[in-house]
Amino acid sequence: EGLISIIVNDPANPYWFTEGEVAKATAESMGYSANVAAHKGDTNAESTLVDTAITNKSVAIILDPANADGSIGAVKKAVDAGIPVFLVNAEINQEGLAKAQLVSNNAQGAALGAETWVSMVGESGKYVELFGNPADNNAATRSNGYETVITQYPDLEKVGKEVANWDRTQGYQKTQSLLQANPDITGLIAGNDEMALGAIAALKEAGKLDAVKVGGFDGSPDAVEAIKAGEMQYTVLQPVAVFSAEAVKQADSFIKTGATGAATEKQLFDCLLITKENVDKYTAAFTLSE
Amino acid sequence: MSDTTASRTAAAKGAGGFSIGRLLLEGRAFFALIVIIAVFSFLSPNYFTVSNFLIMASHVAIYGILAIGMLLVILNGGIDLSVGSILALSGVMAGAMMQGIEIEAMGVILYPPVWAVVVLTCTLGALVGAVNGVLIAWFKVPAFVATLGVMYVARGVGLLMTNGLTYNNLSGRPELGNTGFDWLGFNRLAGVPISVLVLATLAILAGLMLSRSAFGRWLYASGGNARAADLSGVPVKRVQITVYTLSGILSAIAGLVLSSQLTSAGPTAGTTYELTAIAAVVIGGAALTGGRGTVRGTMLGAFVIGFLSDGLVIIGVSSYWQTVFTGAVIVLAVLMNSIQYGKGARKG
Amino acid sequence: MSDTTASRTAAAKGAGGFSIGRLLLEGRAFFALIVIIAVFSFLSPNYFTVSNFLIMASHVAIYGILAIGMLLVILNGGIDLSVGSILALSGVMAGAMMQGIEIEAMGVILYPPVWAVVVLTCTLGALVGAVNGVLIAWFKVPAFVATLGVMYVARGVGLLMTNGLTYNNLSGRPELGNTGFDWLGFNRLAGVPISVLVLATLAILAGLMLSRSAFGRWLYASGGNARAADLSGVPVKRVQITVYTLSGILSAIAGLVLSSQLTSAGPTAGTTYELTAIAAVVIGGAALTGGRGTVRGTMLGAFVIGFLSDGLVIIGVSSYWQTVFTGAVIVLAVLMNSIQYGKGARKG
Amino acid sequence: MNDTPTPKPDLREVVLAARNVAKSYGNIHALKGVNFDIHRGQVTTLFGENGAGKSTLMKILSGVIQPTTGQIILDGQPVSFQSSTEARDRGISIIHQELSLAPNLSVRDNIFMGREITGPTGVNFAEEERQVRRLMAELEEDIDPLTPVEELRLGQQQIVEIARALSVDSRILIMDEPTSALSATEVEVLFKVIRDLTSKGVSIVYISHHLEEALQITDHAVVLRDGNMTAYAPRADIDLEWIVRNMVGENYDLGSPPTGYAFGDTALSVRDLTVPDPAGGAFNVVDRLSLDVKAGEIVCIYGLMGAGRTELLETVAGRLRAGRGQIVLEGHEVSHLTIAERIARGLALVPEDRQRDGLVQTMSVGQNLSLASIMNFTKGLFTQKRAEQDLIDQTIRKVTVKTSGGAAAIGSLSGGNQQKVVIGKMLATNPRVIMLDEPSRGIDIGAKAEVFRLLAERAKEGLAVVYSTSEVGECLSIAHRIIVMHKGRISAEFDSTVSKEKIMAASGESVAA
Ligand SMILES: Nc1ncnc2c1ncn2[C@@H]1O[C@H](COP(=O)(O)OP(=O)(O)OP(=O)(O)O)[C@@H](O)[C@H]1O
Ligand SMILES: Nc1ncnc2c1ncn2[C@@H]1O[C@H](COP(=O)(O)OP(=O)(O)OP(=O)(O)O)[C@@H](O)[C@H]1O
Ligand SMILES: O[C@@H]1[C@H](O)[C@H](O)CO[C@H]1O
Ligand SMILES: [Mg+2]
Ligand SMILES: [Mg+2]
Repeated sequence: EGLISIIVNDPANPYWFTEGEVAKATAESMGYSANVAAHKGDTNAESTLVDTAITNKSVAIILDPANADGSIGAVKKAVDAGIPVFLVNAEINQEGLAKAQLVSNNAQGAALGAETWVSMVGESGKYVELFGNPADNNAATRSNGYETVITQYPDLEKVGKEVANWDRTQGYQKTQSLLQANPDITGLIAGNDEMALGAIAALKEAGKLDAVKVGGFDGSPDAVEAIKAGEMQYTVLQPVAVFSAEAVKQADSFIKTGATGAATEKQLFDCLLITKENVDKYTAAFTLSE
Repeated sequence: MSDTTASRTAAAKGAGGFSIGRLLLEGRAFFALIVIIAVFSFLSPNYFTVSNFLIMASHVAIYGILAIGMLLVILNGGIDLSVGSILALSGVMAGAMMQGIEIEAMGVILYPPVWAVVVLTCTLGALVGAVNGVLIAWFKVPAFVATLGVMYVARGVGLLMTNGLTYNNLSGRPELGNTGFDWLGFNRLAGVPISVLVLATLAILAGLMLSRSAFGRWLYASGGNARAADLSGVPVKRVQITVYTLSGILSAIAGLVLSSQLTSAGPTAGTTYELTAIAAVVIGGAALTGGRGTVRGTMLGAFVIGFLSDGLVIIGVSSYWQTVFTGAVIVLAVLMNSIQYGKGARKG
Repeated sequence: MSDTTASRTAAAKGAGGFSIGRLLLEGRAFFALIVIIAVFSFLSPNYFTVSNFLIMASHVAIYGILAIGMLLVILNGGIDLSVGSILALSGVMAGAMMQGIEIEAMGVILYPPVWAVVVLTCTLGALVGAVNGVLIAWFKVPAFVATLGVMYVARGVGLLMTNGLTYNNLSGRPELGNTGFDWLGFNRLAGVPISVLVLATLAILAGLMLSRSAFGRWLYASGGNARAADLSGVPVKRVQITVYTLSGILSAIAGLVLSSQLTSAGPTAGTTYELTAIAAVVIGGAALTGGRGTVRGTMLGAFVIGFLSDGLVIIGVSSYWQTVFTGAVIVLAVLMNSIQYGKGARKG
Repeated sequence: MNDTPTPKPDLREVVLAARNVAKSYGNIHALKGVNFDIHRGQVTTLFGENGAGKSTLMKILSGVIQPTTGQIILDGQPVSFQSSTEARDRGISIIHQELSLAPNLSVRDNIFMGREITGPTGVNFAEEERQVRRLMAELEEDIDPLTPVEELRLGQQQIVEIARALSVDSRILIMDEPTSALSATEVEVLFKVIRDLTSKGVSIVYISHHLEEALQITDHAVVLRDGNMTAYAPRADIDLEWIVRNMVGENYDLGSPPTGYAFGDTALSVRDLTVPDPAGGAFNVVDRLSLDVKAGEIVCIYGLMGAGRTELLETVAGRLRAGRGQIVLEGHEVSHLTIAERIARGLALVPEDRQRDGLVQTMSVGQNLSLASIMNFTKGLFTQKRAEQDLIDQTIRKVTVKTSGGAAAIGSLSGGNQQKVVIGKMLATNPRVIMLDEPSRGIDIGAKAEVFRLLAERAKEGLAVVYSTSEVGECLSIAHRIIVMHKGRISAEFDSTVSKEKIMAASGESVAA
C-alpha cells in the first residue's frame, strides 16, 4: 500500500515509544509498511526526517511535532511535496497545513488532575510544581491548567516551581533541593510521570513520602506501578495509544477517499484519570479498558 | 602523541594542491564515504538519486559550516564547544529582527532589510566568538572551559530573549521591505540548494586561506608550536582571537541557514552540534593536538556523518540502531587510517 | 600551552600531602566554593544547613565519581566522552539483573544477589572502558573519537536492551534473596548518605594511587611526556588501557549509585554528564594537555558545580538564568586563577 | 659502498657489538651496514657529521628502534631488543640527544621514571630522594630533587638526564651529546664521573660535536659518514686533524673576524636593561646592562650557565619584558614593539632550545624555513608559491641543510640539521641585527664552520651579529669583540686577540682544562 513515515520525539521515553509502536502496528495491520524515526526535540532533525520521508516517497507522515512554532516549516515542506501530514500528541500553531492534529486534551486533563490532587492534598498547605520542557507547549498548558484549579483554593500556597524537562533524574534532584528550601510541603504536582517518579524517589529518601502527595500525568506503566504501591496518588492518562492508532486510520481514509472522516482538523482526546480505584483496568501500556 | 605519525602524511600536504591520487591515499574519510554510498544505494532505490544527494548535501551544510569553523579552531590547538549555542542565539537574533525591533522611546518598530539582518547576525556571532578568543588568548582560560562557559551563557541568553519560545514568521512582508530571508534555505541555483552553495563557497574560501595565505600558515604554525611561532613573529594571540571569531561568524551563518531552512528560529536549536562538528573534523584527519588537518578532510568527514545518518533513516533502521551505527562508523572511519598506516603508526 | 605555568604549582605538589596553606594558595576552585556557599547562605536560610549540605553532597557524588575517572583519563592526556553512556548502560544492566536473568535453555530465572549484581555491573563498566582503552592505545584512535563512538554505541545498546523503557523495581524481594540494592542510594551511615561515603572512599583511593603508587607516577609521566615515559620503560599502553578501564568502572559505580537513588534505571540517564565531569576536572586545576591535576582539585571542582546548581534551585532562580550562571561561574572560576598567577603566566 | 675498515684487534673484551647493521626510513638509508664494537671499561667516542647516523646506531644498540638488517651481539650472543626497557634490563642505558623528560614531574620522579622504588606503602619517595641527592652531589650540582623539571634551565635538565642514566648502574652507558648544554666546569665533573665508571669496568659510548673536549676521554674513536663507518682507531693513533679528515674529508676552520670594511652606525643599542627573574625570584637576571653593536660588527657573549645570556637576548627580541631600560634599533626605540614588529624592523633571534622555541614539528622543512619571512612573499591576500619555493631552496643551500627537500618532515632531520633550519629561518627575514643563542649547539664541526662563515659574510654586508656560546674556542673565531657576562652584568669586554684563559677567568670559571 505504500510507506507511512512515523516521526516521534524520542522513543527513549515510554510515552513516545508507545506512540510510535502503536502507529506502526496499526499501519502494518492495514497493509502499509512503516518506519519510526525520532527527532529528539530538534527541529532541524525533524526537518531532515521529513526530507527523508519525501525521498522515500511516503504516502503519509504521522508526526509528533518538535515545536509548536518551529515545526510549521517542516510540515509545510511535506505538504508542498504532496504528502499528507497527521500530527499527534502536540499541536503546531497554524491550521490548514496538517490534515489532522490529534492531541490529548491537555487542558481538560490538567484540570482533572488538579482537582483530584486537591481532593487528596486538602484545601490548604504548601506545595511545589515540576514543570516539563519549556519548548513543549504541553508543559505550559498543563501548568496553566493546574494553576487555574489550584488558585481557587487560596490556602494552597505554591512555594516553588522548577523546570525538570520531563526527566526523572532531574525530577529527583530538583525535588531534593526544593525539599531543602521548603521542608514542610504537603503536595507535589508534576507535568508528567517521569518527573513525578523522580520526585517520589527523593521523597522516599527524605522519608517524607507519607506526608507529601504526588500527582503525575501521562499514565505510564511505571506510574501505574507506583499508584498500585501507594506511592503516587494518581496519574492522568493520555490516550496516546488511541490517538496514534486513530491518526493512522485517518491517514488511510484520506489516502483512499481524500477525506479524514473527522469533522475538524484539531481533535482533542479527553484524558482519563487513573487512581488506586481503577488501576486494575490498566491492561496495556497507556490503555485503560473501560 | 599517538596520531603524530599517522597524520604526518596528511599534514605534509596541507599546503599542497588537489589530486585524485592523494585523495585515495588520504584514505579513510574518502573510503568511508564511498562505502556508505555503496551500501545504502544497494539497500534503497531512493538513495542514489540526484535529488537525494542534493537534499542530503543541504543537511550536511549546517554541520559542514560549523565544522569549517571548528577545523580552524582545532588547527590552532583549541576547541569550540559553543558553536551550537551561537547557532541558536544567532537564529533567535535574526528571528527577533525579522519580527521588527521596537524602539520604545520613539514608538516605532524597525524592520531591517534582510541584508542588514544577515550582517548584524554575523556581527553577533563574531562578537561571541571574540569573547571566546579573548578569554583564551588574553586571560589564558583553557579553550575547553572558556567555550563550555560561553556555550551555557549563550544558550541561556537565547532562552531569556525568547522566553523559550520559537520565532515563526521569518519570511518578512513585502510592505515592510524585509522579504527574502527564506531565500537561503529554500532557493536553488541551477538546481543546487543555496545552503550547499554557501557551504561550498565557505569551504573554498577556508581552503584558500589555509593553503595560500600568510594567516593560514600562522594558524598551522601556532597550532603546531605556539612558542616557536611566537618567536618567529607570528602574532599568536591575534591569530587565536581571529580563529574563534571566525568560528563564531560561521556558527552565525549556520544559524541563518538553518532558520531559513526551517523558517523558524528557536533557542534550543543546535544542541550537541558541537560534537558532530568535532567528529567531522577528526574523521577528516585533523589532530586535536593542533597543527594538522585540511578543509578537504573536514568536508569528507561532514559528508560521512551526514550521508550515514540520512541513509540509516532512509532504509528505516530504528533510532536505537542508528545510535549504535553512528558510533561504530565514527570509530571505524578513524580506525581504518591506523590500520592502513599501521606499520608507520607503531612507532608513534 | 597557555595553562602550563598556571597549574605548575598544583602539579608540583601532586605527590605532596595536604595543607591548608596550599589549599588557599591553590585558590580558584576553593575560593569559588567559598564564595558560592557564602552568597547562597546569605540569600536563603535553608542553604547553610547540615541536611542541605548532605543532600547537595549526595548530588555531587554522581558527578564527583565520574570526575575522578575523568581526572585519571585527563592526566593521561586523554578524554572520556563515554562516561554518561556507561553510567546509563550500567544502570540498565543492574536493573535487568535485579529483574532476574532468564536462562531460556534451562527454563529458570536467576536472581543474582546484590553483591553479584554490583560486581557484574562494574565488570561491564570495566569492559566498555577497556574497549576505549584498546582503541586508543593499540589502534591509535584519538581519545576524543574513540570515546565519542563508544558513547553512541553504549547508549544505543542500552536503548536496545530495554527497548527504551526504564527498569523500575530495583529493591529486590526478600524471598529471592536479592534485597539491598537501594542501600547505596537510601541509607546513611552516621547521618551521611552512603553515596557521599562512596565518593569520599573513591576519592581517597584515587588520591593515594596518584600520589603514592608507582602507577600514579606512570600516569603523570605518560601524560607529561609519553615518549619520554615510553623510553624510560613506563608501560605507556598498559597505563592508558588501565586508565580508561578505571574510568569505565567508576562510571559503572556512578550508574549503580544513581539507579539506587532513583530506584529505577533508564537508558537515557547521564546524558551530557561527561561535560559536567570534564568541567569539574578543569575547574579543579587540571590541564587538558595531560600530566597536571589532583584529586583534591577535582573534588573542589565537582562541589563548585553541584553547590552552585543546587543553590540556584534553592533560591528559586529561573531555569534560563541557571544556565547563564552556570556558564559564567565555570569561566570565572578558571579565570580567577589566570588573574592570580597573571604575572607568571605571561612567559608560558 | 663497502669500504668499511676491519677493526684492528683489540685486546679488551668486546661487550656489545653491531654487525652489518643497516637502518632505512623509506628511501632514507640512515645506516648502511655498520660494524661497531664497545669494549669493556673503555670510552668509545663516535664522531660524524650531522645526519651521519650516530644517534640511529645508538638507538639501535639501546633497543629504542630495531635495525632493518644486521645483528646486535651482547657478550658474544646475538640479541634482539624489542624495547629500551629490555636493553636496560640487560645493562645498557642511554642518554638521548633530545631531552626526554616529563616537564610536569619533579627531578626525583623523572630520574626514577619507570623504575620507581616501591615498598609496602607505595613508592618509597624518601629513598628515591636520598639517591637523587647522592647523584647530584656526585655531579656537583645543586638541584633540588623536588623541583619540577620544567623550572630547570636546559643545562640542568641535561644534568637530570645524566643522573638518570647513572642511577641505573648499567654496564654499558651510551651518551648521545650529553654536554651540548653544559658548561666547561660541568663537563669536567662529568668526565671525572666517566673515568670513575670506566675504572669500575663500565663501558661508555660518547658522542659529541665538541671534538677537543671529546678527545680528552677517548680510548677509541669511530667515525661515521653517510651511514658508513669510515675510520676506527685507538686513542694513540688519533688527533683532531685525523677526526676532521675522516669526518668531513677536508680541513676546517671556524674562521677569523672578517676584515677589510668599516663598521657602520650603531645598529643595536641596549641601555641599562634590567630584567626581573621570570620565575619570580627576587633578583634581576639581567642587571642594568648596556651594550652597543655596530652594523657589520660581530659580538660574542660568553658566560657560564645562568649568567643571563638567554634572558638578555630574549628580552631584546621581545619574548620577555624588561623591567627597565631601553632597546634601540637603528636609532628607534623598540621596547614597546611586539616580536613580529621587531622582526619586521630587522631584529631577529635564533633561540636556544630548538625543539621548544625553534621548530614547528607539524610543519615541513620548507614551511619552517619560510615561517618568519612569510609576509615578504605575500602579495595581497595570498602567498606567492614560486617566491616561497625559491626562498626555501636558497636557504637550504645557503645553510646547507641535509634534507631531501623542502617538503620533508622536520622530524626526519638530524639534530644538527634542525638547528640549521632554525638559523636559516631567521636569516631569511633579512635582518639588520641577528642574535643567536648558542647557535652551535649540536651541529657538527663542518656545519659550525659554515654557519660562522655565513655570519661573517653577512657581517661584511652590514649585518650586526650577536651570538652567545659556552665554548671559548667559538668566541675566538669570528667575533670582533667578546663580552663576558656574569650574574646578569657585563664582567669584561675583550677584543679578538684575548686569550682563552682571560675570558674564562672573567666568567668566574676555574681555568682547569
Ligand atoms: N624517523 C626518521 N624518519 C626519517 N629519517 C630519519 C629518521 N630518523 C633519522 N632519520 C635520518 O637518518 C639519518 C641519520 O640521522 P641521525 O639522527 O642518526 O644523525 P646523527 O648522526 O645523530 O646526527 P646529529 O649529529 O645531527 O645528531 C639522517 O639523514 C636523518 O634525516
Ligand atoms: N643572581 C642570581 N641569583 C640566583 N639565580 C640566578 C641569578 N642570576 C641568574 N640566576 C638563575 O639563572 C638563570 C639564568 O639562566 P639563563 O639560561 O638565562 O643563562 P644563560 O647565560 O643563558 O645560560 P645557558 O647557558 O643555560 O643558556 C635564571 O633564570 C636564574 O634561575
Ligand atoms: O505529552 C508528552 C508526555 O507528557 C511526555 O512524557 C513528555 O512530552 C510530552 O509532550
Ligand atoms: Mg644525533
Ligand atoms: Mg642560555
